[in-house]
Amino acid sequence: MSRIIFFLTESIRALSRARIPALISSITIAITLLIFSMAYYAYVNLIGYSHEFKKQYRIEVFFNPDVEYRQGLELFNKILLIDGIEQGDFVDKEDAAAIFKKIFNKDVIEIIGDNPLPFGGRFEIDEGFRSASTMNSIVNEIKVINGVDDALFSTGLIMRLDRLVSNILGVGILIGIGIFVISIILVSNTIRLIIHAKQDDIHTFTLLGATKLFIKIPFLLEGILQGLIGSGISLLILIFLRSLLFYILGSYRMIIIEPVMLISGNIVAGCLLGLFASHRSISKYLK
Amino acid sequence: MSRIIFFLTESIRALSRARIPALISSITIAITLLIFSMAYYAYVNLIGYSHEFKKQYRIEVFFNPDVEYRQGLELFNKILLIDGIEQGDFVDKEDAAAIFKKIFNKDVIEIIGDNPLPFGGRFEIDEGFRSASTMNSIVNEIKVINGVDDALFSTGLIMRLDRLVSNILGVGILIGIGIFVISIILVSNTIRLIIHAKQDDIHTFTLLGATKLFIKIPFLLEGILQGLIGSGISLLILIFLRSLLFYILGSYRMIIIEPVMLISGNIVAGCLLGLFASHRSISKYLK
Amino acid sequence: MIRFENVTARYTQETGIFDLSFAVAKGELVFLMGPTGAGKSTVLRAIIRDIPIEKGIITIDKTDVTKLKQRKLPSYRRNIGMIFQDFKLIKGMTVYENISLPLRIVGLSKKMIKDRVTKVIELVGLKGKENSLSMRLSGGEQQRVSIARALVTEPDIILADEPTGNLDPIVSDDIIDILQSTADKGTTVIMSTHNYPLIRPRKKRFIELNDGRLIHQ
Amino acid sequence: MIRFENVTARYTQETGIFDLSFAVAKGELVFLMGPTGAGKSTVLRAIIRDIPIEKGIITIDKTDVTKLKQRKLPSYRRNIGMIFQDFKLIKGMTVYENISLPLRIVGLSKKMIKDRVTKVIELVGLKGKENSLSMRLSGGEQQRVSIARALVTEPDIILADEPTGNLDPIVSDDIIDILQSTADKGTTVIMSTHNYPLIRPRKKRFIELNDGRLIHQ
Ligand SMILES: Nc1ncnc2c1ncn2[C@@H]1O[C@H](COP(=O)(O)OP(=O)(O)OP(=O)(O)O)[C@@H](O)[C@H]1O
Ligand SMILES: Nc1ncnc2c1ncn2[C@@H]1O[C@H](COP(=O)(O)OP(=O)(O)OP(=O)(O)O)[C@@H](O)[C@H]1O
Ligand SMILES: [Mg+2]
Ligand SMILES: [Mg+2]
Repeated sequence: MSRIIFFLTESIRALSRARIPALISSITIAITLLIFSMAYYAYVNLIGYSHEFKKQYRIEVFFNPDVEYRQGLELFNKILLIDGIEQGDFVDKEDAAAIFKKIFNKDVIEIIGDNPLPFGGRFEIDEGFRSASTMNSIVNEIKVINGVDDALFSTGLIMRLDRLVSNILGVGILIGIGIFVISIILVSNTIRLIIHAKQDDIHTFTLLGATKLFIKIPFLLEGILQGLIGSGISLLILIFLRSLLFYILGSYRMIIIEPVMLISGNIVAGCLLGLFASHRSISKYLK
Repeated sequence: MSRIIFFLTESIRALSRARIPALISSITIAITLLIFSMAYYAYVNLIGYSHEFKKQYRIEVFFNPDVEYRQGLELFNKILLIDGIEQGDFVDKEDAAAIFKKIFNKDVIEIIGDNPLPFGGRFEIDEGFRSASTMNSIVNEIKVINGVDDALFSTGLIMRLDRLVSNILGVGILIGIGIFVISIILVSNTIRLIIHAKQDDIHTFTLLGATKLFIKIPFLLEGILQGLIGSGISLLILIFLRSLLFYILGSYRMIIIEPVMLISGNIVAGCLLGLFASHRSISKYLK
Repeated sequence: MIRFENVTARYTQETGIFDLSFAVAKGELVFLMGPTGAGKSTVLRAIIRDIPIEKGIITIDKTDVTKLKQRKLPSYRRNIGMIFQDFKLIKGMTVYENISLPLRIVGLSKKMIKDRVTKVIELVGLKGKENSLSMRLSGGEQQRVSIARALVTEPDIILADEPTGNLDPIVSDDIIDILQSTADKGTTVIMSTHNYPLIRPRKKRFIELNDGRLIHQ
Repeated sequence: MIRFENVTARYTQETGIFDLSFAVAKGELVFLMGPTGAGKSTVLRAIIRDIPIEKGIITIDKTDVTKLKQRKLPSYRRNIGMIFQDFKLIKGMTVYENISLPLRIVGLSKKMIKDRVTKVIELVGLKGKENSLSMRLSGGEQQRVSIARALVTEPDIILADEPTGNLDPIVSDDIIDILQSTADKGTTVIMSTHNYPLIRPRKKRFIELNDGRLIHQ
């Protein structure tokens, strides 16, 4: 116990004496954590954004032309109960005519004197069901309902969105791994340089009979402390960026990561980074 | 001249003697350049992607119902000549009926016995004109043409795309600046650590009567050399990543940055980074 | 007891020590003499296993230390107190911390460390400098710290490499007195030096080297 | 000529040099004596402007060097050859590179550098070691490199801080002979040392310090 306290006070003292190297490696860790946090934040928001974009996933349903208003409503409610349907709009003859007008710029009643368009519905899809394959099975389910003439969704758009989202997710994971590897390399390099400058001292320690563990522990503790300081710096910057973001994009809807999770994540990741990097580096000088 | 050669051989020798620090700072520069290049690559491709996406920018034109086939074709060709129109499809009565069928799932002729739908056209827009405002002015230009009943484009979608693209561009520029600042900090920090370890030597140099410039030059040259090595490493990795990308996404269309530009960009940026960072760092130890 | 048998340890083809054989008894104080570059430091570094030994055997008591496994080295070295020619102080540590380092490596209690360190600090005349950083000391003070660090563990062997180069003759003599008295208590001491006038009056055994070879013992 | 007038330079309240006044004539060789921590190195560091001077005036020839601007320091220091107590060699450079460094700082041609460096290398007895890295030298060899580096520029002033601590008496005497002969050619030399026996036979003027104060000149 007293040894642990000794090592701890020792490494705090070491840090305060070699302030520049300690600060530099803390900054490197802070930058790493910052990039981590922002990448994670961007990732979470991208997924959120893509979900929002997918809100336009819609199934259009046409009822048989002989389906009357009341029967149409019944069909509409029946479809609403199908798994995967989030909500829907009932499309009556007038709505259909309006759509016709919007597309062809002609009044269908003016042309034919009657409204030949059928009742129908427009349904939005639950988040979990927004992929081409699940929507296909929903459509098939709707089609077999008595009184339904046809159900359609725009496959092309959805396929494209699907592809885009999975591309982004894939690239995101790749980038994540890349950032992770690069972080470790950068932090290791920084700490390695610090230890490189101390190799004479390390040699002296071994000549005095110090075991590898005895030499390692202070460096590992220093690494952890630098990780702590680094996570502190990164959190300060993150808080600043967060307020900045709110200030600039005030009205914009952004998914904010829970503070508790962000703070604990940063601290844990910082300490692990510092520990791992200093372990890796010191081991190179203690063959 | 001989002094320059002297300094150069000197710094090459210094690098070869202090291999680990030199390698570490080269790696840091390499990572920086890698991130730069990839960010630039992603940026170029995103812009390309957004342009491709924007291909769906279309203006729908409806002619008066009394416009006959030949007159319709004339109108169509007239519109094609308008600035900003890239190409177009002529929509005849049959096409319009097909669209009607697709949307309402009903045969218009079956319903009315006649095809009341007008001729029209569907026009794609030149890249340079793909924004809500320019499209609006094109539409107005079309509308005044004799025989044109109406011209429409889906404002909402275009607005949304416009916003998305400009968001991506804005965020991209922010990220670019961020990467730039972080790169400089990281490379400076690494080189600063190396110089920090040499501060005793620097002090000795000053005691021997060396001017600041004399002390600086070798460090600057070393910085440039490290930049060169770093850009070499980053180019090797980029070439590897490029082949990997081709292998994975073979069929996919990707915008590849010109090799000459990539190579020269990396080398110049690497040297500048090394030079700037070593200048910044050495200046701190030569008050 | 320290015994060299035909020991060769080289830096380059012609520099190092060659085919050295000699012995130092337990509790003996022996001087290692010879001009610059003779190989005095190399002999001491060979004993502490700081350089690879190419040939020959170095026996301490009954163990052949050239065959010691890497992981046995720490405990072996803890029994040796070495005063390095270039001091090898930890720059960022104070005098107290530097001197207490070997004891902390052994794992002594804080109180015992304090007792012992205070004693040697007084012995080498560094009282009042305990809390100075070692890089803020004069040359002679640094050398004293190095001496104190070697004495503090009360080791079985003391290897003193030119321990008085930065000290004046009176202090140097005091230091040799200290080494002599530790030898009298059973510690084997090898001290390298060029300072013939300093050791001449002591009439001690000396081993003389030149160009890495033994020329007198 | 070097003249100190009531010079005070402190590290802490009680350490440093206090109210020192003395003068050394041009072409004179003077010894600076005193026990460890007396302030010998501090005096020499004050002359080369390596520490801030709190009070007093240091005049060299006719200029008050305590008032020299920062940007005048390089050319001022080029006229001083200092042998540092801790050598201050550039570890990563060879013997040749270390010794030629002051000449390269001055900007001499490659050929002239070679001539001069070869000469001093022979003078201090380092022939054959030209291409050794300075960290791969014995203590005495390192000290010789430091001496050679101070001599190579043929400066107006030589400040030798304990230049013989790692050399044997015969070589030490040779070094002092070299310093004496440079002094005879007009160079002002101040050499700090504790080695009374070494300098006693020379019957030279000496300045003695204790606790940072002059006690004899
Ligand atoms: N690390 C090294 N690498 C290569 N050669 C070395 C190294 N250390 C010492 N030498 C050479 O080995 C020889 C013996 O060196 P050593 O340090 O043993 O001499 P020494 O007797 O202690 O001299 P000194 O009295 O000057 O300290 C010298 O010629 C020296 O140049
Ligand atoms: N950088 C420093 N910071 C603080 N105190 C110092 C520093 N350098 C030296 N001192 C102290 O100043 C005093 C004089 O030191 P100085 O180096 O001048 O002694 P010296 O006469 O050269 O001794 P030695 O013969 O041991 O080299 C000593 O007490 C020393 O501890
Ligand atoms: Mg030696
Ligand atoms: Mg001194």
